[in-house]
Amino acid sequence: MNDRLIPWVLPFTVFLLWFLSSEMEIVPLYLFPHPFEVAQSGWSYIFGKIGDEPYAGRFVYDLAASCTRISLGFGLAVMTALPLGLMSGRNRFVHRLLGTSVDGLRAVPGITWLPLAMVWFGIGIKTTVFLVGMAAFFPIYLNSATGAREVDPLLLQAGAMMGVNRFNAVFRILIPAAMPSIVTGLRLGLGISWAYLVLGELTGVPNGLGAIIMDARMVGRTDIIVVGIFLVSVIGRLSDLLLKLLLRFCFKNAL
Amino acid sequence: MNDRLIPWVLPFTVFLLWFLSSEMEIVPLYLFPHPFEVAQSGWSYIFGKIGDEPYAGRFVYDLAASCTRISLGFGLAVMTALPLGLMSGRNRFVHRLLGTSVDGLRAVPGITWLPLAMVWFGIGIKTTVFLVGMAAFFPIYLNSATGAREVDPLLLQAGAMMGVNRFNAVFRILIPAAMPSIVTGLRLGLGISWAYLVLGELTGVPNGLGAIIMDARMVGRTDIIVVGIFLVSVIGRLSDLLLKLLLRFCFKNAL
Amino acid sequence: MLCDKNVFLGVENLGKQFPGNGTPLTVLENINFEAEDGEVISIVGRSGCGKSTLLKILAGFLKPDSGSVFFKGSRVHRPGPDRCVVFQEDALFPWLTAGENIAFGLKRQIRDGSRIEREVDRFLDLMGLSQFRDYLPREISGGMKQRVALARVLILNPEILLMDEPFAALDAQTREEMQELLLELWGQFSHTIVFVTHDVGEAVAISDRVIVMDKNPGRIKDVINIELERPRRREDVNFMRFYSRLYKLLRD
Amino acid sequence: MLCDKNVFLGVENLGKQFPGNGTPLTVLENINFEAEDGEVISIVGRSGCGKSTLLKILAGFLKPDSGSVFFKGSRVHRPGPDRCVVFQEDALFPWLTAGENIAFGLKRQIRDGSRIEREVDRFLDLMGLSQFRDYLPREISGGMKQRVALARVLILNPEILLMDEPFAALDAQTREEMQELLLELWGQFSHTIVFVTHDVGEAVAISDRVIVMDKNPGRIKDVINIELERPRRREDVNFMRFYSRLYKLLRD
Amino acid sequence: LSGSGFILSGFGFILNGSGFILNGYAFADQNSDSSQGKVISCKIGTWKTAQTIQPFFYDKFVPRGLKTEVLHFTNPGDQKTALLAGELDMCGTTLAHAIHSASRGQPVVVVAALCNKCSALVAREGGDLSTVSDLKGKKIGYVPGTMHEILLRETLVRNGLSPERDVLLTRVDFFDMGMALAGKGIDAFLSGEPFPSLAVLKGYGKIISYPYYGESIGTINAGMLVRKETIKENPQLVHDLVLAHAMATRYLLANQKEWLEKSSTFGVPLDVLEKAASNMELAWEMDELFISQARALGERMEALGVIKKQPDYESLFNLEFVEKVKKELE
Ligand SMILES: Nc1ncnc2c1ncn2[C@@H]1O[C@H](COP(=O)(O)OP(=O)(O)OP(=O)(O)O)[C@@H](O)[C@H]1O
Ligand SMILES: Nc1ncnc2c1ncn2[C@@H]1O[C@H](COP(=O)(O)OP(=O)(O)OP(=O)(O)O)[C@@H](O)[C@H]1O
Ligand SMILES: [Mg+2]
Ligand SMILES: [Mg+2]
Repeated sequence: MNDRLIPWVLPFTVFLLWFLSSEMEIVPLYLFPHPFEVAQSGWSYIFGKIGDEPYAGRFVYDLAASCTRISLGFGLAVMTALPLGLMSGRNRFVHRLLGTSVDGLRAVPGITWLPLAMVWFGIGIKTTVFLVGMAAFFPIYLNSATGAREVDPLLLQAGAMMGVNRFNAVFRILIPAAMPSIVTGLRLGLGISWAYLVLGELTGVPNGLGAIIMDARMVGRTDIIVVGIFLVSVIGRLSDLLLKLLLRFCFKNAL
Repeated sequence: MNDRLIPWVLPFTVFLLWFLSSEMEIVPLYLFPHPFEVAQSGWSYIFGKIGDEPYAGRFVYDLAASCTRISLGFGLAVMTALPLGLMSGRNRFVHRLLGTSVDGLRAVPGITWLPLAMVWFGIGIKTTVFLVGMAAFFPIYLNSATGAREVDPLLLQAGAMMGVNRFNAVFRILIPAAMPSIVTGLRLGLGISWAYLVLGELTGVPNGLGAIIMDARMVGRTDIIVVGIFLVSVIGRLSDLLLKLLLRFCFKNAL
Repeated sequence: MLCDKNVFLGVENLGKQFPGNGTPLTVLENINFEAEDGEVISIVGRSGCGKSTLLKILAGFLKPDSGSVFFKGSRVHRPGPDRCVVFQEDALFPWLTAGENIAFGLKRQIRDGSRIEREVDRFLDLMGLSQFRDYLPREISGGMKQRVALARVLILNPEILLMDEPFAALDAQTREEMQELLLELWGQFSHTIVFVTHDVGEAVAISDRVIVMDKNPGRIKDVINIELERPRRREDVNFMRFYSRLYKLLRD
Repeated sequence: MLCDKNVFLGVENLGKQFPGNGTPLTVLENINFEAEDGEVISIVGRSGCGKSTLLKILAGFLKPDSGSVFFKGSRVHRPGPDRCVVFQEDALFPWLTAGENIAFGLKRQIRDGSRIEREVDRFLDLMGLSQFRDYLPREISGGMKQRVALARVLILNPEILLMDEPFAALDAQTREEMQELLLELWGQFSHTIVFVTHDVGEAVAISDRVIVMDKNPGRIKDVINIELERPRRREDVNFMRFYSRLYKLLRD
Repeated sequence: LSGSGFILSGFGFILNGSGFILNGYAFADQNSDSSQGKVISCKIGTWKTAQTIQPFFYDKFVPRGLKTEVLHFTNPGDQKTALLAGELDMCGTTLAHAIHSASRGQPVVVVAALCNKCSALVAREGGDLSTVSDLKGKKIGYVPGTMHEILLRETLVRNGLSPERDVLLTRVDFFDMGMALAGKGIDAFLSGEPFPSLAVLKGYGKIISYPYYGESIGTINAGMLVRKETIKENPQLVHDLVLAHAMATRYLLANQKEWLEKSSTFGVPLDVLEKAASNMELAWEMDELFISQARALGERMEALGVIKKQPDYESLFNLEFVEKVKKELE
């Protein structure tokens, strides 16, 4: 089989099953929409003229808004989780200081932060960015800690001997050497950022892919929800590829 | 400073800040409750008599219910994500087959699965378990794939030469050798299982820690939400420790 | 030539290529030799001449591109506990103690826990490792690790022992001790041994026969029978003679 | 004895212990020696006698428990590019190509890109690695790796070169080539070299002085001056004499 | 609070530190004296549903110099938190939520009604359920702590069924009710529009009862909420908003087509809304009857244990603005 086709086997199978079960009405159509109906809603959402239908034509604006929020939230998470994770992987004191707290907080449902975030940051983009960042924080933190812990001390010694100071050692040695783990963390973090976008856009922002999914849920528009799932997974996959590309560009041994 | 105290520095600092800002009413008490009020609500929730107050005494039942659901969901995730992740780490075909789909689905918000899950599984524990398992799937999958990919082929050859068949090699060599990554994945997965519990318990189940948090949110009981955050983080941390202990017991080189 | 069914280990017209950048790299070409039961054969050659590759084919880890390996009359397809390898690199399981590493292969063969215990004890004793039974690999020195690696395959009582520069990372004294230990064990168990080394002295000290390999492509340059009584002494004139002869062969 | 300010490298009453299980393990005890500028000193001793530990203290990676190391009159505290180490293990940065590994240290010292390029080219050439500039460490053979490791410190023009069994994993021929290369470079740059080895031949071949160490605890057993003209030939009778003398010293 | 500290304060620090970028519009708009001629804007919170649509029309009716920005929520709890945090000047709320909040001593005041009715008890189409009493032994979906829970219990009790013993109440999120019913997870639910109409039109549900009982809770449903301090500090603003609310309500009642069309831009098909329209009553007026119905609601809530004590209804409901506006409009 052509190698480039393999990734499409699974999505295609799912589509086929869905199509057949819709055609044969195994599941009633009011419960789960027909693929063509979903395709139509999707088309209208992406290419329609604003005002024609409830969700028509909003896609570009939603995408732009969501991408901004994701970039900010994910960026914030990287900026905090990566240094803290690396430190906690290399330094017993930081590990003990943060470990318990982070491990506890990891388990806290994102949605419970919403009321608190609203008190701290008000409604609007700051709360959104906080929630998205919060979600991405943990996988990045934990994976970079694992990565940093397992860096061969010999490499750090070699660096020190060649005149790398402690600060530079982080960028020149620690991060490249821990890269496979960090990449896993970043990819998980980016994925979960998208997944938590709905929470971030639940309240107080007028647009965004998360907002539209929640709107559709509120009015029971399953077709739009499926469109949302589809779009978010495509965009999520694209952003994952982008991240990988970027990392491969910056660090040769990253995957 | 006493080593055993370090992990408590942060929680204590936060508590102090909270206490002081409550005492000085920097944030109005009706907006964010006083720690004592939260303590009282927590006490009533845990030790109160059922019926005394809205949430009194429900804790043990909620805990038992949630723990069951978490165990089932997390167990399901481990049983699917671990083998798939290991396979995709070792086998290019599986990797190509699953990679794109999994990376796309990772980005899909948990809540959008709810309508679909209800169509597939009806309401009740099956849907809850599915959602919890879905959340835990991705970190376990991705981390065990990373771990498996980086196992030294020499160890597998050594095993084959000593008469380990392919099936046994997974348990005797692949898993132990990939353990540090797998542990990170399992810990992230367990954490996120707890975090997704609220979603799982949003619909169709009568009790549980997630259910109570969502009920409290619906009626705006910030004190109960804070109690929920506290309990979930403590229980999350405990389950994390339990997991680590279990893994250390089973595999010596795991952390 | 069809390999004679009565030959213990037969290597026939073996060839192996690796896909290089563009043109495939011929690593082994037209390798032929036979080994009798209980013989010690050394393979010497410069770095990169394909010694490890040959050994991996003998073990069944790699498939040759042409020719084949026969073991007791049947073709070698896959690895198995009758042809055990002591690797060039450290290949102990880092999560198992010395004792558990030694028991590992045996557990695949027999279920009887107490018999496994006894066997492990015996081999720990033989290797002088009794004290270190419960140490993890990272807690013991390089020489000890190699002894564990040797013990974990000897305990399986393999018919052929394939050793890939097992003592290269050891200091001269430890290395000689290990050579003596190996010969002692060989005296007891009389396995067939195929021993890869780049140390000419080592080859002369332990082998019945030394196969000298050429590089680019890897093929057999010469085979030398070491007709020396055991135990051999390095100070011996005959030892020196073989040593110089091999040394010169390799140099050219 | 207070270390004479004029001594190039001075080691004084050095002692080092590691916390063992319960009782601390004394690894080094009362180590004293001096090295002149441009001298080649070898340290030989059995596995575990503390050679690597001593070298790490000289490099500044480890703190001694007693005594101190003086370098050009001041105490050694931390690692630095004036005292470079070629490690026993492979310590190249796996994510950098051969060329980038060699350029790594130099980039910390100078900013001028084209000068770095030129220097790297020069050292690649010197090491016979020009072809392999853009290869990652995992794509080149063991001998090449050690040459890159040597080049990446030589390019920094360190005053002392600390080498921890750098050629142990190489085959005899490659090893001798590397020894010759080292001496050639030493002829050009005349660094001071402290060379740890367990190969007695190697020690005799390259050193002005050989320090023989004892084990448990590690201390200096003897110091032998190798009064042989360079280039030295292994077939030489005097070479053999020093070889046997050292060999016996180690054996006892 | 288990060590949320470092990360939270770290996040907080960075978020607030970069406030210049992110703030943009967040704090630019606290009310000042509207007589100064410059445009001030205020924020209103509401749901994106047909029955709570009035705030989207305020801009047509507010005096010059005042601008409104509408933020939409899915949950009354979040809305109230935003109000209390000063992020909103006014927001919609269900009366049950307002009573709950006031009984906990929070400084909120209901200044106008928002809508009435909007509830319905729905059973599965084609099933053997046709009256409330058929519900015996069935599984009914509800959302704990809401108006609809109270109404459901009221309905059951009035039909001689014990909510504890005779039926099985099941927690289901609002938005999942339809799915749960269609998927046979539950046999009936009591929920707000448009879900009942949606169920009917899609063909999996039928309405078996509207839970309105004039002599007790009646048809009251939701109101507009402000902070106490807003009334004290800026009564003019509250007045302007209530006036706009009243005029918007009257306008929409008079122009049902526009109401439903605007509503359908929120995502619900127009035919569903048309079907639901008769069960949705936009409102703004409040009177003593309204308050007494709210009292009845409060009593049910206390009996159920949702609240521990009754709120002070006098300060929870402020009829002043409604009465003044009523005069002005006449
Ligand atoms: N997996 C592989 N892919 C491509 N080339 C390989 C592979 N394995 C080995 N080679 C090449 O085959 C040649 C022989 O390698 P091999 O490891 O057999 O040499 P060797 O004789 O064992 O050397 P040494 O003494 O250094 O261990 C080398 O040129 C090497 O680069
Ligand atoms: N970090 C450490 N912690 C505890 N013990 C150590 C540590 N490093 C070395 N040792 C012990 O110190 C002793 C000397 O070790 P060292 O590595 O210096 O020996 P060596 O002479 O370099 O041996 P080799 O020739 O095998 O490299 C050994 O017994 C070793 O177990
Ligand atoms: Mg080899
Ligand atoms: Mg050493």
